[in-house]
Amino acid sequence: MDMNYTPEEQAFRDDVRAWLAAELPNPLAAKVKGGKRLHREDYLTWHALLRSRGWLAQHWPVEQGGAGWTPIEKHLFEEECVAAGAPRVIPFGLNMLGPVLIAFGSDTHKAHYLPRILSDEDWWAQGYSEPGAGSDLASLRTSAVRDGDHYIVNGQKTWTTLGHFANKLFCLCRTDPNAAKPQEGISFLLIDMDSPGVEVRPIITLDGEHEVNEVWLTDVRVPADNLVGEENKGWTYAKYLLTYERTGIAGVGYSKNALGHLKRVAAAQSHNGAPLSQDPLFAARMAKLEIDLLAMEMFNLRVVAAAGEGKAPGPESSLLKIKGTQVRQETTHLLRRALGPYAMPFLPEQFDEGWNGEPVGPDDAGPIATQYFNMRKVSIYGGSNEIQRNIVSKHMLGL
Amino acid sequence: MDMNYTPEEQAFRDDVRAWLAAELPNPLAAKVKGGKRLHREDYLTWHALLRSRGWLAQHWPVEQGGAGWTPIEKHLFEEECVAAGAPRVIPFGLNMLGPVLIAFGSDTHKAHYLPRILSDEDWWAQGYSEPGAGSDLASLRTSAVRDGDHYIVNGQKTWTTLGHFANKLFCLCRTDPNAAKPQEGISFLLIDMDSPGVEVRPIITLDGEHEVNEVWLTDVRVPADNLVGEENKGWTYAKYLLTYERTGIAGVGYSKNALGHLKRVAAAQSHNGAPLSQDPLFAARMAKLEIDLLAMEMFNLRVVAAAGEGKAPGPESSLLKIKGTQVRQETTHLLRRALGPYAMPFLPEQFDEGWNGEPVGPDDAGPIATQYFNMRKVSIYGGSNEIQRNIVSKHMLGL
Amino acid sequence: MDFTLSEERRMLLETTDRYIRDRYPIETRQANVQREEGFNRDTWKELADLGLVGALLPPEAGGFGGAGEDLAVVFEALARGAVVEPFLASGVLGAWPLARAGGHTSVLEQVIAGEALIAFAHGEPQGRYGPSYVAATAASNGEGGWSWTINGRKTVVLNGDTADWLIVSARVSGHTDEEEGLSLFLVPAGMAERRGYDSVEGGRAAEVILSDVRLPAENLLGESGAAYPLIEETLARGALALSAEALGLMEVCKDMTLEYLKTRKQFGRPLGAFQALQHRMVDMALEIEQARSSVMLAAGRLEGERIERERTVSAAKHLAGRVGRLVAEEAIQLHGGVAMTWEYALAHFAKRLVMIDHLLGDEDHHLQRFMAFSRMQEASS
Amino acid sequence: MDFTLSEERRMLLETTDRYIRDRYPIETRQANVQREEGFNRDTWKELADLGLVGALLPPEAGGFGGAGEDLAVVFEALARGAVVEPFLASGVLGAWPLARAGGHTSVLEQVIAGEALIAFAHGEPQGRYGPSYVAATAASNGEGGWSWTINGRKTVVLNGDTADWLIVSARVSGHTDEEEGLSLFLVPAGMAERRGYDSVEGGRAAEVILSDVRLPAENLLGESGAAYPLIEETLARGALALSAEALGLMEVCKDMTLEYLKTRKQFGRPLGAFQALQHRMVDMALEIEQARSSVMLAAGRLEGERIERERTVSAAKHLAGRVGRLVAEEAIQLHGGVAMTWEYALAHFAKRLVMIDHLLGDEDHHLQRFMAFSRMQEASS
Repeated sequence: MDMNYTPEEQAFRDDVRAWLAAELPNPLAAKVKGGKRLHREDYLTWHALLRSRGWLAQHWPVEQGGAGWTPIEKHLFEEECVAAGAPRVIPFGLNMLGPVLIAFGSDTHKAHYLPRILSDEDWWAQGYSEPGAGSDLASLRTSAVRDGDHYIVNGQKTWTTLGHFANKLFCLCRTDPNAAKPQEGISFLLIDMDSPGVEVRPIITLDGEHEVNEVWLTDVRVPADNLVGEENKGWTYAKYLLTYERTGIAGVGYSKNALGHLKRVAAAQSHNGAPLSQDPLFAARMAKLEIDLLAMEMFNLRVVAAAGEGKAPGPESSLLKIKGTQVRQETTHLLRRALGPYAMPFLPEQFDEGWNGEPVGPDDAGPIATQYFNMRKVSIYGGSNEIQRNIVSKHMLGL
Repeated sequence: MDMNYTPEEQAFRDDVRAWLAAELPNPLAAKVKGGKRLHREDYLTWHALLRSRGWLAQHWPVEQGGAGWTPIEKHLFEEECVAAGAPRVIPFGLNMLGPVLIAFGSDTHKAHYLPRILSDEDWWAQGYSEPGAGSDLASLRTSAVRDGDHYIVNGQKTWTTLGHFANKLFCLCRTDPNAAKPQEGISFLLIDMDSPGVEVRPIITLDGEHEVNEVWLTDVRVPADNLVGEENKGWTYAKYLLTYERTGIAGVGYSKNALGHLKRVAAAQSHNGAPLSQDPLFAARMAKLEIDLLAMEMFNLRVVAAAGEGKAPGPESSLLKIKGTQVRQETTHLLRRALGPYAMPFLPEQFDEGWNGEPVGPDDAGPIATQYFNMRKVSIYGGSNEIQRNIVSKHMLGL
Repeated sequence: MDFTLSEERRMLLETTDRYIRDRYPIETRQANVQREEGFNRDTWKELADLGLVGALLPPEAGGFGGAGEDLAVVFEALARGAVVEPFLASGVLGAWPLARAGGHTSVLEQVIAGEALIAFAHGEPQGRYGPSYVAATAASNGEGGWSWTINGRKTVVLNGDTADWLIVSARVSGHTDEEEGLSLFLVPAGMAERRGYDSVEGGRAAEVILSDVRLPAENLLGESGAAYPLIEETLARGALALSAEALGLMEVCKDMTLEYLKTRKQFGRPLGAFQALQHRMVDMALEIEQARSSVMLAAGRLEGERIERERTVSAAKHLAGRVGRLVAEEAIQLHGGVAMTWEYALAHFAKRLVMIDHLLGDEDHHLQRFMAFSRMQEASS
Repeated sequence: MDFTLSEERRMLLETTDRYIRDRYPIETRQANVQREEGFNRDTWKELADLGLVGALLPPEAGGFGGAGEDLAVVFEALARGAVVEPFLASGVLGAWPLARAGGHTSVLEQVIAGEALIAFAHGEPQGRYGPSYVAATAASNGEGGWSWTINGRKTVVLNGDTADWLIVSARVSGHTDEEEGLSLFLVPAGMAERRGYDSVEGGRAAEVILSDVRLPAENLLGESGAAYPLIEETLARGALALSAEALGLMEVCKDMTLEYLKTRKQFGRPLGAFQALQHRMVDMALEIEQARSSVMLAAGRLEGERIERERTVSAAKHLAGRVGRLVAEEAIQLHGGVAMTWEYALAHFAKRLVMIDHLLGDEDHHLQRFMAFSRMQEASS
């Protein structure tokens, strides 16, 4: 056992760190660190930088234009990016659809779509969730009926993150309503969002922000060539993608960064004449969180290292998802708590770039309470923590 | 709303307190407070005292020789007894079988058994649980087959508390194995433990103590007259008894007393040069417990007061059972924690009356760790906390 | 011992419940929040006309209630509508010091009638939840016929932007965190510089700056330098009101979640048929009963002696924080995505429930306060 | 980065596993506990012959291991049998100070061979878990040819009743709780007055009284007055060993509970089919993974620099306490009544798991220690 990174891994980390220091624009990093709203252009700027370095498609093999990284390298890269204040990579095309096409797409699909994902010519959105389906994908109702060399698609998708920026939608549709099992008879279609009958409606979340959308599909004509893989086998591809989505779900880098933020906020807040960070109860809450995070980092590395040996991430990734979301939620909870009365003032204009009014309370108080509420989502989406527990119970514990 | 006791209730409390001060023998109270083992004679001494005052049958109507108390009076009595260091009343005859006979027994049964319970001529044991049945009483397997004017009973009972002191056993047996539902076809029999075929075997619990037993029943001949109520209706009587058993299950008096003990132990333990009671983390644990107990006391009084208005204790008593056991277990947990290394020494001889060796560590350290382990039982017996949650979910929340 | 409500309080409860059911659906609440003042003056007047402000004050101050149980009943009932009108700011924190100090009866009358608003300008930057932390000063130099000159900065003053009057705490002597040396003043709000803003869960607050605010002698409330007991009493009433509000919000969150679990199906069964969720609902219901008990206890002790009042109020506010977070987070989680949307009412109840922990002391603050007063009680017994 | 075990450690693990499976069933464990010494000398000798004591010590001390990972592997494996033989007392707490101080090689050889026992007589009444709390004194008056005279009382000395040698900490200068001024001595056990007793979960301990115990100069270990770093290191090794043992016990508790849930039926279905219990098992499994990670981290840092060693060891021992309690209590609860019986093996694993929190610092002690060392680390970076 050796818990240290190899010299090669260490060199990789140094390389990433140096590149970020040189290339990541300061104003962009400042927006990310300050919790400002990011716009479409911010993401495209970041993608372009990564593209120029060959690091945009982190989960793709080199031959497809990917970075060809080991799991440990992906982990190191994520950690460095979070620490530097880089935006996230928009995952829908690069980390979700891309791997599915590489594994299951036709040569035509690969040749057509992969370069367009890499070049940001297409912005993909995910059409999985439906109102009334929740974590139960097998009960989905959006239908695709074959009509000559088209499918006619009708239905409604929800929780479509950044769907208002997207020009393409990959979408699960029911193609065989009479299939023996409900998860059979589902197909994986690629839909042009400019098609007649596609309508995107914003969902405002409880923090007052617009990030997710409903997508209404009414008699949308989709060329049959846009079917990925085989008809009625969409569930297989969807599961593959969900496994992918959980890689890195622990969010260790994010939480380490957030813990550092928490410590700074708690040190700056005064409590009974001393910094809040010295209050025995608050300090104990932070220390428990830090211990949980230390342990989770090791746990994550163990799973990452096992993946490097070719072991597919199994139910362990469900455990990491649960613990990762617990740690993220506890961090934003403590951040909120640390602010005391200053968690209350809500000045949404200060999340905009260029705002230079006077904040109420500490400089960075602004987005903290809303982030706490926003962060409730992480234990719900991507397969709720209850679904993850069901998976672990069945596949790891044999119950 | 008036949260104070009425003058009558206050006078009752004063009366009880004065009587306890005058009558409860000091050596007996010292044994109870010191966590010593109690023997059969100790319980009989206490029962005799209560009998002489007319307070032994606390749940019986006056006309049957009971105390005829209101729920509030029962509550006050329990609190005073615990504070004074009185032993508990052995409940099997007085609080369990007695009410069942009063409600469902024949006049002959009442005339014969009730006076013998009151006089301690009979020591009853409870024959409910079976190995393999747990909280699922309906699956019980002990059989009673009619043979002329007798039943022939075969089977095995377990968790029979103080069964080694008992001469009588009230027992659930299956009389109709073909009943439509498993909880039908069960009968409630009264068994003489001197009958041939009754064998009591001790169960040593994880704390090394002998309090519970297995009772093996092999071809035991029980007169048919010993059937309580109707054949195959035993489940109804058993449920009635279980509801009775849960009254007072919150154990408020017990926990108040234990919290006082905890505070004294924590004040006497040294930690970083100061009393442990001033350690911020330990003090916070104790304060949370105290707040939970304060709230539970009010909750208990609300349910007790409602019972006084004739409302039968419903699923609220299940909630009280859950919270009551959580508080009791947390108290013994903190007591154990407070002792630090001194929780480890185990000198079982010091639980015996008259032991006057030198203790290891604080005087009262001896039984604390074993009490912690023993107290694990309270969330298991009398319907486990999981069963209580099922009851609340169904009957209170409608799920 | 008697846990039933008096006839008067039962009527108060029914009146409030009916108003909220008929006239204050969530859409009205959200529309009121969107107004520039953060609430609706007409609604406020209607609620005052129903007697709901008067119920918070004793007869000697022109009200007809004012006991702990009155506060508990009114605030729990208002919570069922997530009412944003300034009951806490004006009816409790603002009116109580005035009611206790005596005088200024016309101001009180207007407050009870819903025609004037008072806000309690007490908390300060760096003060966090400390009840005696006051750096603002009051000098009695009597310049130009004025008796007092106030200087200082107050922070997150609830409804401070729209109040007509401010109750301002200021220090005439002593160190910043001392209990001795505090005075309370009634300040016409126009004399202060105010910067209003929205609160994250609805409602409004303000930063308030007092620069050489000059006041006549009669605007001092009570005896100079001896205001701490009244401040503490006011904060205790506020904390009780918030605990009762939290309780009402918990009940709404629980009821909405139960309803959702019963109707929403997944994997072919109602969500409520899943035992893991059932048991979590039971744990939630149990903790809510504990919170309810603590509110009843604190309500019954509010007018009693100080140590027991502070101890039980802190127990209630501690549980409001601890259980409130549990209930809010579980309600959102058990709802799944829908509770994440602005459009779904639960989100607003849950947000208010969480943010109550940031008003007048959080779970840890009140745990520590409970410990301090328990020690006092043990020392004195 | 590489999380696989080396070939040597895998063999060590397999050897231990096989021994426990074949030769140390729970009945043997219980029989060993019942012996007057609280363990079985023959078993101890067999385990030592397998190299399990030597694995805890470095080659320079006559062993063939001694790294953090060796301790972790051995103690986790031994826990699967709830082994009561004195590995912690003699193999870690006793042998390490001797190994580090150098000299006394024949004593160490006998310890590694399972022929002699050393116990670590360090904790004192009123000392609780304080690592530097030592009131016992060592005077260097050199009377009658002796160099040192030791006086003091040591408490809950593991296996102190049967040890042949004691490592005794005593103070040559400074206040009772100071790190400076401590010395360690090798004391022939017969020179101390000892009162042995059972420990609640099996095993033995003793109160040890040292009255004018006179020792020659060579029985001082290391430099006089400068023993604290070695004491701290010894306690860190002990805490790591206990954390690894706790981990092994957790795995046993989890496995037994899973087995029970799969076979035991209630209401016509296996208990394991009830979702509420499933989810609790998952939470238990998740926390055990966290505990495992913390043990691996601490094992990897044991030989590194002090602050990171203490921080990670305290993190591991904190989780051993926190998760250990969760697992023990849940395992008993999910088993229902049967786990309450002496006869059922689970009870003994769960008891040991709980009582580990009382050895070398509990969950709170190590949380506070983690906080202190984290502050040191932040201050120095």
